[in-house]
Amino acid sequence: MVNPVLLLAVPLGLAFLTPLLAFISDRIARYVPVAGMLFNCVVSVSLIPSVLNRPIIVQTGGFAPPFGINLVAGPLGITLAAVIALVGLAVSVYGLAYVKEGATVKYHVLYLLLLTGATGVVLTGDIFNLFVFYEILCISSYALVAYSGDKNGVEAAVKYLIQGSIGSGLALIGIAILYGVFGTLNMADIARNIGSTGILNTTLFIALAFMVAGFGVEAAVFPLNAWLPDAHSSAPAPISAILSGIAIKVGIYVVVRIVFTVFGAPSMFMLLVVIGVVTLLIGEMSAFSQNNIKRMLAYSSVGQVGLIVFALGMATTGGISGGLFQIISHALAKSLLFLATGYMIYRSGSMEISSLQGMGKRMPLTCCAFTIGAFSLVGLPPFAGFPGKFMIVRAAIAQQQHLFTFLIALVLFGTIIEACYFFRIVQAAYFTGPREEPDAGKQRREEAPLFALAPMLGLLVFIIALGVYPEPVIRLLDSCAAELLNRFDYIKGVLG
Amino acid sequence: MLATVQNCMVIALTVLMLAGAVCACIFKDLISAVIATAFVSLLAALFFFLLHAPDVAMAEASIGAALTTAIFVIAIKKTARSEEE
Amino acid sequence: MRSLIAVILLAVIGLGLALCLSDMPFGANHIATAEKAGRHYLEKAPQETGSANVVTAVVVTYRGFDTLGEVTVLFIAAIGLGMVLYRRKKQEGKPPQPASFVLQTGCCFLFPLILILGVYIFLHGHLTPGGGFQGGVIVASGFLLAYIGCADMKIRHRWFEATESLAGSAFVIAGMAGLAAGGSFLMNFMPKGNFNTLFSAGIIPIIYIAIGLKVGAELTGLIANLLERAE
Amino acid sequence: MSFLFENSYYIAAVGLILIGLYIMAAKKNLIKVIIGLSFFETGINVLLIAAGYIRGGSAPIFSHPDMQAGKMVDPTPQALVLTAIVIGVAVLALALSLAVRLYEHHGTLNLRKIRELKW
Repeated sequence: MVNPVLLLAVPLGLAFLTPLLAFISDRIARYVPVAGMLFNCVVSVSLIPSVLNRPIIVQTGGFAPPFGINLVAGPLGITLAAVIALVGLAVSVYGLAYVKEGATVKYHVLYLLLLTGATGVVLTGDIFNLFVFYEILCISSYALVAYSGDKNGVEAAVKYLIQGSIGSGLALIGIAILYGVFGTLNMADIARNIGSTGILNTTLFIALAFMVAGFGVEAAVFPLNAWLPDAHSSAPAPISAILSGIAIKVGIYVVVRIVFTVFGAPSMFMLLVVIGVVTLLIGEMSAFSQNNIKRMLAYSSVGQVGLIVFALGMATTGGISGGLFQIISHALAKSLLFLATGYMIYRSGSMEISSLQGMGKRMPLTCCAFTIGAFSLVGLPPFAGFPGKFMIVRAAIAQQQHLFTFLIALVLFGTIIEACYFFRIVQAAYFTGPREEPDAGKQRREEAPLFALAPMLGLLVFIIALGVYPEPVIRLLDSCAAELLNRFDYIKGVLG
Repeated sequence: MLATVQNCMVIALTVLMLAGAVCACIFKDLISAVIATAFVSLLAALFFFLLHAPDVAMAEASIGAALTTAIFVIAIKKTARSEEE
Repeated sequence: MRSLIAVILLAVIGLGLALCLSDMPFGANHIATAEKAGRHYLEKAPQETGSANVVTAVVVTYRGFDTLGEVTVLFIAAIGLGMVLYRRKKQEGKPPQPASFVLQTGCCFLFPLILILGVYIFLHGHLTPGGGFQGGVIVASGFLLAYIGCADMKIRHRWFEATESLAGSAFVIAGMAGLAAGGSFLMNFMPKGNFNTLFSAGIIPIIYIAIGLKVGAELTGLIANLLERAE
Repeated sequence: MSFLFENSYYIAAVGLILIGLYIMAAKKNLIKVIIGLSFFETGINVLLIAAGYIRGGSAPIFSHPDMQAGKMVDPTPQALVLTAIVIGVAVLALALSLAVRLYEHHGTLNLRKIRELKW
């Protein structure tokens, strides 16, 4: 069996070596993220069967958990690591074709480090180590948003950096309070000290509030998401795909891990549900009113975050595994959408939705990928979005409370809005003729290059496979939900 | 007696530190504001030393008071010196 | 309006902090029992790691994984800064006015001394206060001085990038060696040597040398990138 | 008075955090905002170290053979703060490089003016 620490050590080592490789040839350096993510993909998928039996606790430095930093490779961590590696692999292949100008080697190094940070966050079992990996993720994304160096990119990066740093500072205050109270940083040890009463005293409640507010910035839940539309729409296409597909999910993971495992605070669940629905409605309505396609996709991510937080806040097995399924399907579909949009914008030269008219003829394959991604996001069968939404609706109805019936009605209303704006684009791409400029050079088929089409096709295959045959993944996610709901198993697993 | 003197000194340092921070807030000239920032960092390093954290005091003195100030000054040289611009 | 909201938010944050701090009185012995991590480090670090400086022991071995992450953050900052300030064609700015003779001589005289101080600090990280980061920053400040003061000083980016890359890889490889030696990642697998002497504490000095070189090279490159950006 | 004696480190830390956040919220100039960020981070660091202090403790370094582990301050917050300081300087450097780039595009660092230029 492979040691899960390699999921972090190998990409880090590769990233450190890349500048040396670039002395030999820039071409080799470009393939480093592909190699790193391929390795992570293979290792994390191969670890899934063994972590389903019992989580693997990895020590670092040779010290037992409360004293040394440990990694917890449980079902949830490894599943998310596999999703990160999979989407990261697809997007890194896309990046080979898309990223042509500028400091390409630096781009690839930062890209690999961003994904390593994300993997570290989902695997670590120490709260300060989580903070450090979270910072790796955040700082590399601040820099990558400004990659193109144009006006909007730099301004969005500044906005993102300021709000993100306030968030991580608040989270650090929360960690400091926790350390001051308990004298330990291990998440399982803190959870054991907090105990199971479910009632937090003032100090702990304030610490929880600081940490949720701090990490919530990356999760982009409602009052904290002012940075998101700018950052996601001004970044280069592969980075938008990763930010929407991976970075937000990592933020949600952190919030959920802290609320469920570390604090075990049932009083927060209802808050999560309400925040989720509000975020969903605000995101979908803002998306509906956008004319810029990337901004529209960014706001749609806000809406999907709301849906996921709503599902996770239900705190039942069905709700959590539905929310996790939605995390996976949204990661696949939204990154597919951003990748497809990248070349559509590149060819049409504009981000306006109206400029996409006739794209269905100019770039049939890319448009087809976009359409399927959109269908999956809306939740049409037989694509991956359908089982996720279906599970969430079923879990909400199973609560048998009028409140949840009302909320799920709001969620479905949000989905209808989502369907409206996605169909507007699909209609523009396929069913309106090209604009009144019969310029022969502009009308010929200009498909995206092979290196960009291949990852889109790969993501497409996964979306359809998950939609047609979701059972194995649902079974995996059920044990992830069990890991989140039974914090005593987690504590016992780590501390023995 | 000695303890009281030390306590008074710490209070005086606290007042100085917060005053430095307020100065950095109200100075219109950015270079002055950055110097005030360096002063606050230096006092923070002194605090770390008084709290028996020499490693951190060293890091704060070399990073906060020296290097950060240099980076700030270089960046201000490349941009505008006055806050109003 | 905007500042009113800000003040209300600040009041809430301040109140929350004050409430929390009243729960942890200043100077109380919060690590009195043996199962607390801090107490464990103080009691066991000399035997388990061989380092006289407990903070170094915590930074490099007990929480070595954090340190790897921290080095990565600095690496990201250096690379990200280079990327943000990248421009396709190198523009030749007008050559800077040379400093006065006194300043030049002083800088060139101080430069090697500062370098030696930096190297001393990261070599003795396990014995005295200081370590890789502090030493690395001092080395970088030496280069900053030389760069500003000595007009003929040119920073060769390739050398610094190579140092940075090699030192970072050395850190990861030292970690992997612990894994290969049958233990866990970043394990202190080397003999501990005589307590409180230079050649002791196993891999701690090696890792601190790597960190010192890496931090020095990164910060120097970072400053050079900022300075060389033509106005 | 004894309240001040007891808590002056905490007061300094909380004061720095609040002043830093105030600067970040109220100031328009980007460099000022970054200065606020650095205060915020310094305040958090002082808070952490103050929380790790134990009355009557010495620095956690065994420089003499007769030093006792029982009379030392907590080393963990010091290790955390070392990490936090380095992360802080990384964020600061990146923020300042973005500021330089922003100035090249807009000719100003006034965030409100930049927002107006855009719309």
